[in-house]
Amino acid sequence: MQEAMIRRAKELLADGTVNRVLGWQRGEFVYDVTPAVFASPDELDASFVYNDFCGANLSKYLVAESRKEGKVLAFLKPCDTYSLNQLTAEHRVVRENIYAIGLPCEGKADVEALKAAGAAGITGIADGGDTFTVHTLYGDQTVAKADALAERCANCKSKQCVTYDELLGENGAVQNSHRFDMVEQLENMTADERYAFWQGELSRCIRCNACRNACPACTCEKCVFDNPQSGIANTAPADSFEEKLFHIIRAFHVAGRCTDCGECSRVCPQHIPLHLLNRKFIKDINELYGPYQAGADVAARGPLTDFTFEDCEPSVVHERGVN
Amino acid sequence: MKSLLLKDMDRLLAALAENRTLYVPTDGAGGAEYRLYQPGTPLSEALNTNRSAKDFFFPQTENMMRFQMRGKEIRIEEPTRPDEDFVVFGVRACDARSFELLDKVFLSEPVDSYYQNRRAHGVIVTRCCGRPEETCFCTAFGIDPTAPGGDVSTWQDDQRLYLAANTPAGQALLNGVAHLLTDAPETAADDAKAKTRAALANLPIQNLPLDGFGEENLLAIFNDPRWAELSRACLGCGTCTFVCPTCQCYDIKDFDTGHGIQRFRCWDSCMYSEFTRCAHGNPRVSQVERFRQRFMHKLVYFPANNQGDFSCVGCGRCLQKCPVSLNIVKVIKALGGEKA
Amino acid sequence: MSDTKRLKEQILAISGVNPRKCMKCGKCSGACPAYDEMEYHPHQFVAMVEDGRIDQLLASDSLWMCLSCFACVERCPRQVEPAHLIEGVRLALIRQQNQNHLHAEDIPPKLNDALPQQAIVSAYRKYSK
Amino acid sequence: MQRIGVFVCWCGSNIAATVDVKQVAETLKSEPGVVFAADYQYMCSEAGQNLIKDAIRDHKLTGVVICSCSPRMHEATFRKTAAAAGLNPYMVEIANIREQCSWIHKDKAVATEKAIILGRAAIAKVHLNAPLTPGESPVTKRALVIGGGIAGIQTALDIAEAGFPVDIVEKQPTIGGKMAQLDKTFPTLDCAACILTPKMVDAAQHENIHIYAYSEVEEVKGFVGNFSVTIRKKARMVDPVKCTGCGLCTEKCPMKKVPNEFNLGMNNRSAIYIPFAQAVPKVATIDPAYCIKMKTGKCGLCSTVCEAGAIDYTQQDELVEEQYGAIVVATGYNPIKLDQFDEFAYAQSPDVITSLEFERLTNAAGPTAGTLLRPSDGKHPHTIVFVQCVGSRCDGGKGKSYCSKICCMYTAKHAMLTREKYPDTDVYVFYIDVRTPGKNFDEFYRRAVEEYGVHYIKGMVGKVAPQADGTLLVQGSDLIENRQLRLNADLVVLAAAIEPDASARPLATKLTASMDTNDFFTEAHPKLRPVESPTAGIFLSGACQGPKDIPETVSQASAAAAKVIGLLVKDKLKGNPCVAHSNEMMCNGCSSCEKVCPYGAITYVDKEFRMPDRTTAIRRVASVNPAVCQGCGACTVACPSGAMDLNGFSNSQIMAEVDAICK
Amino acid sequence: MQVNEKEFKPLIVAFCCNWCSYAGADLSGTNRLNYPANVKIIRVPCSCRVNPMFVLRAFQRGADGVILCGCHPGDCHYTTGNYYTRRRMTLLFSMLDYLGIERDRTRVEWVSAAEGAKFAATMNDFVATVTRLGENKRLEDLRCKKQ
Repeated sequence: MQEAMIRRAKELLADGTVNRVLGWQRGEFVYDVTPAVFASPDELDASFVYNDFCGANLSKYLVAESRKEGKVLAFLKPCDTYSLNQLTAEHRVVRENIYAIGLPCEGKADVEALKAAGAAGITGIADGGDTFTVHTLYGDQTVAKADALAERCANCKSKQCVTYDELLGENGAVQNSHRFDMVEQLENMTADERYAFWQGELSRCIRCNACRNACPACTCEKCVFDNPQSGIANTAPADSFEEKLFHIIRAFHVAGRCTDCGECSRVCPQHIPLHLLNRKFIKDINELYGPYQAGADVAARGPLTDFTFEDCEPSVVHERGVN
Repeated sequence: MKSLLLKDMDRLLAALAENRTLYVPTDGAGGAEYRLYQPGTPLSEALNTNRSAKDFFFPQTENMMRFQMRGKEIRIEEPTRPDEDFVVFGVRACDARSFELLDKVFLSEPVDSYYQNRRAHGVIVTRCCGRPEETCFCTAFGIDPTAPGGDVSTWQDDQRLYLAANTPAGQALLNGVAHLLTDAPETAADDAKAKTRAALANLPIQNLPLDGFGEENLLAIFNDPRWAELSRACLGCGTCTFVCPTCQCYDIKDFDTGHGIQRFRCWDSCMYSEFTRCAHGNPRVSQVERFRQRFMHKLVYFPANNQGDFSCVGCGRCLQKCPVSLNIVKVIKALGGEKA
Repeated sequence: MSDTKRLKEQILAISGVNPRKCMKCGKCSGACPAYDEMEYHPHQFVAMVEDGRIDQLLASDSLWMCLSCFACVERCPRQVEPAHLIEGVRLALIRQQNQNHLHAEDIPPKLNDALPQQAIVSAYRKYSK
Repeated sequence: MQRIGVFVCWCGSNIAATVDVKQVAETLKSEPGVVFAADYQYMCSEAGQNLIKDAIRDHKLTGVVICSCSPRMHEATFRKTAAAAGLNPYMVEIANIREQCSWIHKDKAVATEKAIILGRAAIAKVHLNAPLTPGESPVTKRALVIGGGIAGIQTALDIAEAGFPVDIVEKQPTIGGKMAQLDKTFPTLDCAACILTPKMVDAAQHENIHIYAYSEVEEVKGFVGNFSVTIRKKARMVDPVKCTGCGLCTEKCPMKKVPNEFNLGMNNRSAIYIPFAQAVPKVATIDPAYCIKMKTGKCGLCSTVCEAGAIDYTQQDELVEEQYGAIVVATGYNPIKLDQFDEFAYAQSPDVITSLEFERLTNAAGPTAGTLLRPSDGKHPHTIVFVQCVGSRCDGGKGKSYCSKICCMYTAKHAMLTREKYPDTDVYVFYIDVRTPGKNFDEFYRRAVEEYGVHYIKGMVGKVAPQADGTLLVQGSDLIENRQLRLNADLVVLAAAIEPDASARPLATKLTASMDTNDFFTEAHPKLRPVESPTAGIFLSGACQGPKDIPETVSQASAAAAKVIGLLVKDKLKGNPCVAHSNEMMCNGCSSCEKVCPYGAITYVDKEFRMPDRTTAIRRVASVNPAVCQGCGACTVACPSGAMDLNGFSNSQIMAEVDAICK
Repeated sequence: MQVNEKEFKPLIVAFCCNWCSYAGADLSGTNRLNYPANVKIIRVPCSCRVNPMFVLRAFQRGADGVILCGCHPGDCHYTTGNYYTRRRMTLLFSMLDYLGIERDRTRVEWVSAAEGAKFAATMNDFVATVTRLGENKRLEDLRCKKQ
């Protein structure tokens, strides 16, 4: 795949379709790849990489990149194409300045999962088809790829690229995923249990803003939490209320816009399952207002900028069975 | 040097916790963290905690004072300073070194009395790394993980824990639990140290080119065009800053509680757009400048002011945590070569 | 509190009726099939309870002429429910006497073909308590 | 820092009896920013207002907090006061310590404490107030009247007479409304058609009036002075310009078995029809539900006979969009359905009829050509029972809790006319109360009793039972005689309650005009602004606002016209300055706000900005049209970055109030 | 510590839309219908002006319950505002519930300008409900507690 991508990128650079390429750059190790912009075939040859650890959602970089001179080639995974559509719908990117190449995706690996499987001191990772052979300072280890999948990929919502100018390989299909299972499990707990669960999770928050800054839906010119005029600006969880405020408001601001790409949980240094907040809103929206997938359709009206006369009352929350 | 059978570890911790608050690294849902010692909970075997040990002396938020308003009068209240003695057990050499770097900042004039107070009440027990990982590069900054420092250093082999006091405070701590410890020769931990040294020799990140970061190259590095490229992917989050043991920037904020003003300080990050914002605006307006600031500070400004000590201890947390895998090693490798 | 007042409150509590809702339209009496048998008529029941002229009511046979057909309840535009009030007066009287007139098992022998079905059902409802 | 003055009103004893006003003033005086505090008996009085004005000048106040009655009552008053003293009127905030404090609490300590907290919240808000200046918007000098009954006609005529163009939208093929169906009118007994039809013709011929008959309001956009209304002209299948109203088609139409709604279904009409002889416009209409041509494609007889060539079977509904400065609602009423009132056997016997049906039975243009005949057998009725309050003053679900107001008088009219025309009939009227306030009304009712010998019986009918001999057994109580009456009647006439027309509710939604629980339009103030809806630019005429007889309807119609004229003579309207505005530096240009704006007040522009990183960028940013924005604030919450905020109710102001209340 | 229900007076913040519910609150005052003094009303132009931030802010600052009152759906002075409120608050309340925060601390009620009695009854009922729940602990900010 990597070779095909480099080849195609060079062609598009050569024929003038694009003047730069948004992809991933090789790092110190197999897994620490970095999103990067490549302007020449030489740069591509030098460090362009595409492997199982290219999990970052590149669409957010297009907010800035698509406003620059000339067209940018962007390699996008199915997840990233949903985000691009959503950003297009919100006029956050200039779609005409993007040449999107959709990539097939069978799920990305999570290096944390490898480490959790006991691989310490990773010096190399060899792709063995269904397995990874992990070379470490303390010996080799084999881990099934399925066990190393990121959570969001294990519960993949769609392998379909929903917007692209060209596809590399076959387009996938929307998946019948179990992504709401954990949300449902939480819903079925008692309020006390839910409170204990979230208190435990959110109390770890260090307000590093990685979730927000990685989120393709959080592209505000100025976030309310950074804006002293907003009245709720803060940079530290000075009280446990602040953690909740930040995460509730953030989830609310992206409600109906979040494509469930899972970047928030991927980047959280404290491993807080933030996607469970967004998925709660997605699940509620699906159940109360009809199925909706943000980013699936550029022309769709988001559920929070829409209504029907017959919408349920907020008391529906109070009438739910489990307390 | 003292020693203790590993099976008696919990007895030792329980004894330490008797007279002082004891913090130990344990595993939890989000990874290893320093937590209040709970009898029976095993120590984490993770190389490092998610957050560094700097929190004990420089917590993320710290109350500084309160203002009370009665009608149109204002009254100021000093906060009660924490005065309990505590022990942090299991600090790695890198984090232990970070305290020395923080001391240079907070204990030089004007002394930061909040930090000083916490420092005075804390005893640090370090732990020699058993299995350093690929992200480790403390040796690049002259840190020897086999001599982890702190008030008490410890080493460990398959059977025993070896302890040696480095300071009077450390000695006092060991005296308090002397009944659990047996004497051991000074060479008792040598095997453990040798094992660690062998592992260190295989680390992929070594021999970083730090020579070029001298003060004389300040402007050349500052103006290096590669910053733009190096920082291009930076999301501007504060993860690197907040997990870093040596980042020391903070903001002071007033919070109106409804019945008074709480003045507190909290960590700030030079990666943030609001960092050091003042009346005229923000001196560093783009992410390139913010990114450059962080590394210029660690690699150039700090050593220039502190006898050449870099403000990095090579703990590797930023390598592990950066959402887009940017880190100080990539910067050093790109810019650290000898300047003309 | 006078006895009459207490009795009135008891009746209102039993029946759940608010006689003040009555606008004296007389539709209840206009609909009542037992009107001619009564000395006091449904709309008067309501007024008499409200006025506290309950002794008069208790002494009258009219009380027992109501068939509990609930035509008045159905027709009343103000939902005053005179039949429920009448029932309340009857119960108050029975309670005053501190006993039931009849036991449920005493009723079957007393039945005859001329009794309206509604009256029988009503009797069961009342006396089987 | 603001210099704030606090003014605590006693409202006589309304506030002062429950709230320690001195303590409120004293306590609030020590709040930060407060430089003056006073209490006074009636702040809204001239002396009270002078107190405020003097304080504003003497203490150089920049903000004013009035602790008084609801801002819905006197906010406007105090804003004017401030303006008179040179302070921007939007620097005034009201703490509602009457309706929301002194009137609901009994304990003085509790009420005083609450009043102080409400005062603090207002002070906290004023600290963040900024002077606002209202924008101006032009007025479209044209009015729309919805409904072409006597109310709509009168309103339209009055407005037209003042020189402003008016359009009438009437959903029926003709204007005229209910009054056209009436025979005589009380209390003068003049013929309804005789006084109505000239007005209909006036309306049709007036140069300033345009009638959209057989049309409905489809959509309303805009705001006071600038409404844009889409009108659906329903397809008549007849070209109204070509049709001469000769009526030949209606005679030749082979489909003659269509229930005639004008006569309440008591006789039939043809599928192509003109509702009645004096219809305006006098244009035929094809009823597509019955027309053989429309249903089967065969026939076309009307088209053949029409010499004007006016028939057009291909005609489609047409949508026209018109601009108006004001809209008058005159949608009228209908009698309620009586199917649920089994006791009166309305559904069982054709000889139990409603009063409106009675009107048609006595009208010369009605199904019996004006001779009163029983619907069942066409015989002359000898005993007629009128029942009042059928479904009116009815607490349960079947009827309406209100008094329908007009029934007492028209029943007296019916009884009187019957006795006059047919002296051999016995006429009984069962009533609960006879309500006849009004000029010459009670005299009219007494004449029915005294001169015409109508039997008025105080009591209600309990049951009407059709008998085998064709009569109706009416059983009711005579409360005064304390007896139960049983009458054998030939005809029973029910005075059915009246209710707002069914089209009113959806119309109210389109107009954003509020309604009460009975679907009558709500007036802006029940006493002082009775012909205006709370929604600016919407006016109320006739029975859509509440049950009304003709004189009252006409008065209100003219009153509404006067209000409309008062609006249309203005060239510009001062807007509400409490509108949304976008902080362009924070705007993402994401369109969320635009999507939730009910007024289309938000547009987007690409603008060049100097960005914080000192580069220049072209960004798409929201721009609010202050003349169109009504200040609801929906956009402010839709905006994730908080770029959209609302003047007068800003995020920071509301949060300051929250903080002050929760202290 | 046991919370004495009789002693505990919950603080309720009620956001009322200017056109219906605020007028309804005024009407309940005009009709002298009582409800507890610990209900404090904040006037907003429309229920759709209420940002979830305000709701959380109230809890942070010490409110024990937050209620939004607006025009009945279909009656919004601004045509559609309360339809957005309905969706927004449904989702917000659901999220609070999901986080284990007592769902009975939040409520939306439609109160027209004519429903003074409903306003008073709603407030009485809401105060009773929140009183039973006791002090807001799960969405409190310790810094804002009175000391």
